[in-house]
Amino acid sequence: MAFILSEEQAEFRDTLRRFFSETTPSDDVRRLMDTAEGYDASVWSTMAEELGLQGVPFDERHGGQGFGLDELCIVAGELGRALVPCPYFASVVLAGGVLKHVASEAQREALLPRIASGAVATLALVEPGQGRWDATSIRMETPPEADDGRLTGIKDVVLDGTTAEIILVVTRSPGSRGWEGLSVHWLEAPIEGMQPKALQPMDATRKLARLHFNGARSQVLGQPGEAGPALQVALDEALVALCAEMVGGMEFVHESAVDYARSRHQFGRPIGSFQAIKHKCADVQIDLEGARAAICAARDAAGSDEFPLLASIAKAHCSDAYYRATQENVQIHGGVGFTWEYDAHLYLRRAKSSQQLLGDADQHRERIARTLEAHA
Amino acid sequence: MAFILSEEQAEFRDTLRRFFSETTPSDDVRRLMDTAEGYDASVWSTMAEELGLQGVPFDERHGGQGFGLDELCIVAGELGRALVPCPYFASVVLAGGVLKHVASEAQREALLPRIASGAVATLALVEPGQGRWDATSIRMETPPEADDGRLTGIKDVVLDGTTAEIILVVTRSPGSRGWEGLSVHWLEAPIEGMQPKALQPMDATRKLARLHFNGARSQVLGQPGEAGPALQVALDEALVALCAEMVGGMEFVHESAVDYARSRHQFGRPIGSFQAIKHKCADVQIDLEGARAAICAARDAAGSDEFPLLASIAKAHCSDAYYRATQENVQIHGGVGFTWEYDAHLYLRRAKSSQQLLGDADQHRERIARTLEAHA
Amino acid sequence: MQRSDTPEQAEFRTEVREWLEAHAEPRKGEGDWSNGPREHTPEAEAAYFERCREWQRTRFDGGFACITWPEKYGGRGGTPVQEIIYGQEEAHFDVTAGFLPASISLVGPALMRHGSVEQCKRYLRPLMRGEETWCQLFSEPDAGSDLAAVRTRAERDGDEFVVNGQKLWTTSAQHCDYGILLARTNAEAPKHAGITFLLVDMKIPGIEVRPLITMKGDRHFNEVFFTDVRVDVANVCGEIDRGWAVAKTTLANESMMIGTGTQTQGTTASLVQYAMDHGRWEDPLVRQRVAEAYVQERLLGFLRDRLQEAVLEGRMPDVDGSVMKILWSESRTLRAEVGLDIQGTDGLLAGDDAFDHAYWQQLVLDRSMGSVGGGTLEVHRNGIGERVLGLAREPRADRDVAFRDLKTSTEG
Amino acid sequence: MQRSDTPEQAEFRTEVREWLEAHAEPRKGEGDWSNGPREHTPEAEAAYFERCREWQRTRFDGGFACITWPEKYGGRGGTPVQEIIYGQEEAHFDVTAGFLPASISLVGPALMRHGSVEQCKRYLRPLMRGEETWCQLFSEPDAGSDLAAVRTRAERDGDEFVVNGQKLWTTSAQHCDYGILLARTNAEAPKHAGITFLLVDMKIPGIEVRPLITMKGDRHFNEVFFTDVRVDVANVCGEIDRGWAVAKTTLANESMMIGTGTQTQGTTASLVQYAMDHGRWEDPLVRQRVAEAYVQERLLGFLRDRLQEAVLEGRMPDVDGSVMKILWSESRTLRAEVGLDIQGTDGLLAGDDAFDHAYWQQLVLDRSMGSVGGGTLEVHRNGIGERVLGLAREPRADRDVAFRDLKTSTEG
Repeated sequence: MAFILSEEQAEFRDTLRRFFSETTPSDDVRRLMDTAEGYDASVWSTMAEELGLQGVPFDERHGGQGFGLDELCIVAGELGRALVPCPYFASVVLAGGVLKHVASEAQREALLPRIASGAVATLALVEPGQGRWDATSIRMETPPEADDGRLTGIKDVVLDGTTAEIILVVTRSPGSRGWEGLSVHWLEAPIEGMQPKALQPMDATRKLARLHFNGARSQVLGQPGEAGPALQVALDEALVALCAEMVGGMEFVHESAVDYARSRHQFGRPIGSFQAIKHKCADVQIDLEGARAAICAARDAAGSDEFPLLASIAKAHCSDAYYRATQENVQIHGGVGFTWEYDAHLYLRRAKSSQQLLGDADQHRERIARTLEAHA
Repeated sequence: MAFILSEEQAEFRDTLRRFFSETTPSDDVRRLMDTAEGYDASVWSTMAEELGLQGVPFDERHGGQGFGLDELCIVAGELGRALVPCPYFASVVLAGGVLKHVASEAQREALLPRIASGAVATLALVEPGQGRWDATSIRMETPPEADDGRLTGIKDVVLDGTTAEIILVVTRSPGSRGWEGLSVHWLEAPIEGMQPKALQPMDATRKLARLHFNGARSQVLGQPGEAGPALQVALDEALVALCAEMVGGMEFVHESAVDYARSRHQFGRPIGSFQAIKHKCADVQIDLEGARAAICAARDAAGSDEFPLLASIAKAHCSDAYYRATQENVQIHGGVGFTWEYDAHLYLRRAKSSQQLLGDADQHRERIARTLEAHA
Repeated sequence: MQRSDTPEQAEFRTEVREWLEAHAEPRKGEGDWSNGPREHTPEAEAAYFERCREWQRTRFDGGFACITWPEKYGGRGGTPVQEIIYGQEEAHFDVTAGFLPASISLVGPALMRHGSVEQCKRYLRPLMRGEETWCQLFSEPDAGSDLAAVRTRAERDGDEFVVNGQKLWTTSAQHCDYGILLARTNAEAPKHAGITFLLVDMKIPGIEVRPLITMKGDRHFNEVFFTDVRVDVANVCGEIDRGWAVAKTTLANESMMIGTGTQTQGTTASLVQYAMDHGRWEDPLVRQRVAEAYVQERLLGFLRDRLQEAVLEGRMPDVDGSVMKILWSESRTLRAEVGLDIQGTDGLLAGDDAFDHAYWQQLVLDRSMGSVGGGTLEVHRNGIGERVLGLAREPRADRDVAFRDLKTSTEG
Repeated sequence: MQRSDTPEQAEFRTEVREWLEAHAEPRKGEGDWSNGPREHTPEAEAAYFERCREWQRTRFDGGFACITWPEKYGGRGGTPVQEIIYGQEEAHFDVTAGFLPASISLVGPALMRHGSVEQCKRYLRPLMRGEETWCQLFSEPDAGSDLAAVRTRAERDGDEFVVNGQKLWTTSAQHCDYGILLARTNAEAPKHAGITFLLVDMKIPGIEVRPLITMKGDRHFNEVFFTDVRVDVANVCGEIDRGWAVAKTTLANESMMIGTGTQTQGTTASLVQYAMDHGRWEDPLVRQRVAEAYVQERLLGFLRDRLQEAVLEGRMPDVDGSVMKILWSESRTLRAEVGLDIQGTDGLLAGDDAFDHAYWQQLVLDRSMGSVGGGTLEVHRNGIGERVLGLAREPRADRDVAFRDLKTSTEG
């Protein structure tokens, strides 16, 4: 994300870019994506201990750096650019965000410092057969109070679900609908009554799991049945961070395509001098400038009434824009672009899977429409 | 439509092309579109009397030529190519088609010879507020049998509704739904209890009217309440003829754009040598070959079970393909393309209005989906 | 997005607002005169043009025209920040100077940078005050995207040039007093090297202006014919045969302006209302498309905010003009299509029979102007590729060749 | 569309059907061996290739390989009509010769048209029978869309050429016995004029084949390295330095074949079933997209039917190969995207965790191959513009210049 940064922010970004290019070059990305845990534990702890990245969005009293969404977007952007396989998004952005907004102060004090210092956390939300990343269609039931928070059911496509030790699970009170009646539970893995099963992901740089709950005990975060509004805020912030991550990747593939169009010659000319190629690059540039502006607009509106709408606008645009950019990158590279050894397909896979993450463009357009309807 | 014609058919097409270029050059199109009736009565009667065009699809015993959908498509294609303002589509294709399929033999004998010899007829189907060309959402009620077929209600966007003397009106039996319970009524204008009001059309080469019914007497065609299936066949045939008309226009604007791209020079080269222009032309060519093939496939399947599906495929494709071709034509022509005096906008208006006629692409895709569902 | 003004900015904003309240009526809605001539008749268009002139004069006299221009030329000597603040405030009032500010910022910088002291003295003040209005005589039948291919000849005859040829797409020429003219003074030189930039009185003999009617029916553009028109060499702006450099000063501003104009009419919100009123809103396809149009519209707005914010905060804007222009054109197209499509069969109508007085039909017809006028979208995509991304230009067949030896359409 | 055969055609169809019933199993479904190797391991791919060879031999011995080729070369001397009928019937059986028919129709016509009598005698029959398999050594790192830019050198040394260089995108090279090679024999001549077409034994020393893994994980393509490989001048096909003419015979067939291959898997109908099973069918957006994909698929089918019908009825086909290729690629892309998108979050998965063993994920990754392999979509759009519509070619910088003086990527 290179769009109106303060000097400190630009320096922070440059530091991260150097750090990831040294610690996680493409070869390491490929090595890590073939492992079960999917990340390099020593890089992960350097990120926490030396750079303090896992604490970026948390208050200092929670072991964090006290930064805002701006800095979180910078980290996400650089992770997306270098395609660093690690549980940052699941742990810091998703679970950390939910804890920040939903948990009680005592729970935040207990959990956020652990995440900030590198404990892996995640959020289990989607359910099998649901087919969409959508909190309002959750069916897993909140257990009765007398029941020690014993959870039953299945959660699907849980990011880093086999490696996370702190797991947050969203359930709903029987009979409730939409954003009403939602609760977030917290449990520590491994735990009796929960089996994680690794799923094969199309984008191997982001690990997925299915969690089978069979009476695992949990504690409710904050007030039972009342997590909805705070959960929505947390998910909207995660949406903006995800968009920043996508734009980080988009910038990389765009630069890569433009470089190739400049240097590759066919028919005695650089291929970038042909309008078919030049206009593809121009279209990605237009998409990219729009994406950056959308993220900045959403980021700057954090906390305001317009934030949910702007977050959805950003995702509706970035979903398709990033994927298109990765396709054009492959197409501009011609044959080279679709070899296994060239990185283009890793970004294409990431872009394709990011389309679904936190809701696809259709879902966000529907949400935008319903917001417009409410104001009409 | 230039796609696999027999020698006789090709000759027929060439005759028509010559005839319309002589009788209805662009200047006449512009003159006629500014008149209230919207067509040249003497050309219209030459079409009927000398060329027998208004009788093309009718049996010889009904004063027709006994040709099939193939020849009807050829006529429609040439009318679309030259953008001839005349009530052919309303009269021969729509009303004539409905009479052929819905009316009793006695009614056919009474009415088809009149249409074949140049009487103007039309079909009143759409209703205000309905917003779509869709027989299933008709609400105007079939009057009780004792009531002399007295019609009450409003029909909207009736093609050539102020000039037609034979007017067919679709109604439904109270309580019926979908394609059930439909009746087609016939009345002769002018008639007490019906006020036609001319509407200003965006595409001035095709006249539109709103008809207010206030007790006008009518006769039912065929059996009351049972017109549905036959009406559907008639509308599907009209759909294919409409697509042929659209492809006729599409061929014209495509040729015009390609000619311009060949002869216009900028930067010391023909503009067609620039990929941005060349690829636009290529894309229209691809659309065009697909459109021709779709029409031929539908035409060849007339009478078979697959006909409705193929008719919808043709419309779903041609709707957007024709409109796109007219836009590219304007864009390739640059400034010249958007002047009033250049014909590009007449075709653009026709293409835009043809998108809605007999149902837009969304409606036909929905119908295709429902057909696939039925066969799944 | 609400920014907080600095104290100086707030003070200026108050000054502007008070002045506007004293001189103009607040904006009311669709019926405002400033939304353009209501009818496409020559009379209505001329009356509208007069009101635009009047407002330009009022603005100038109030000290709010040409805010950033140097005081020595009659400008305010103000900042781009003040220009933006003025624009933000003016948008709340039923006033417009129409095409004049655009025309002024095409002519003014060329004069100030390349014109003689006498030319500046003679022309700048009446230009800024809207007393004398100017048109741009650049495009020709064979010089569209390839603007340097002008064929209109200016042949030297003593102290005069004799001009013969035809110009095209001249905005508002029928209402203008003067024109800036590109004419070929040397056909032996390569294409870009034999052009001269002339200041021409539109009322002198031999100039004939013929309005061109666009596909939506207005008289925005004109053809202008020159037959043995005599122009004094004193009216050369810059140097003889070096007019392309002057023209480039003019062209640099043009696409930016078209891309950034404020769009107050036809926003997506009014589509929502339409769809709800007509029972189309429950169609998820309609909601998707309206949302898509809305997203595009907001993206453009975000970029415009960024651009203005950069200026307000004293940074270099990081948004490219061609990007703005393409997004503007595409978002307008999308909105027009969605707006018309959701009307279903009602969209077949025109004039008073159509919804919103056929506003959406007009917008659909106008879309082509948006994607050709001010440079075609193709030309702007080339610009992004070459200027922003550093991709190689096309091999050029028209450099280093005498203009008279170049291939043109008319020979084709 | 069912056409009625002429009596001769019906007779041939019966002959084919009876022969197929005697030699093959009927097609059953997704699990058929002929749908391709089940796993992307070298062993599975080699085993699949062997089965393809076997079926090619069976076909040839039955008289149904190379149906239209002249009898004097070992073909059936049959008609394109018979070829189409055979293809229609074979499609009902669980058999395929995989890449061999494509490879055979690239090599065969070049040999028959430009090869010597000895070459035809030596190579044609084993080629047709699948005993000796052939790969196409054309593309290079710097010669992709611009195929004539080959840099692989073949230097004359007595009765031999010494070949050095690298080829790329060589389909199935790891399984092939021979290759057709384009090599530069004269770098002083213009690009198209110094190329020679050689027949090369892939087993001789100095040739190294390295499989290239594609983004979806298969070993469809290879890099082939030549180090001092000695090829007898007797293996020149056509004339020395005139190999481009031979290459063009080969290229003429290539894009046509890729565009017209029968697509039996992944048709839109299976998407309907998926959406219905997963409760997505009631979403109108899903129905729209499935219908859109279906329309594209049918359009392609209509064009293919037209093409075949034209041949069956003895007319010139009026469908262009590049049109077919682009429609094929675009319809495949659309189907892939729709197929994956309607799976929602299930689409995030791969391998056995994914629906249809990740068939749709593979198709999405494969789409790029469809829009680059056999000529990029851009090259085919140029082709339609120039060949079909008669638009001017780009100005060429690479004609009439000695090859060694041309700019290339590696210098960039």
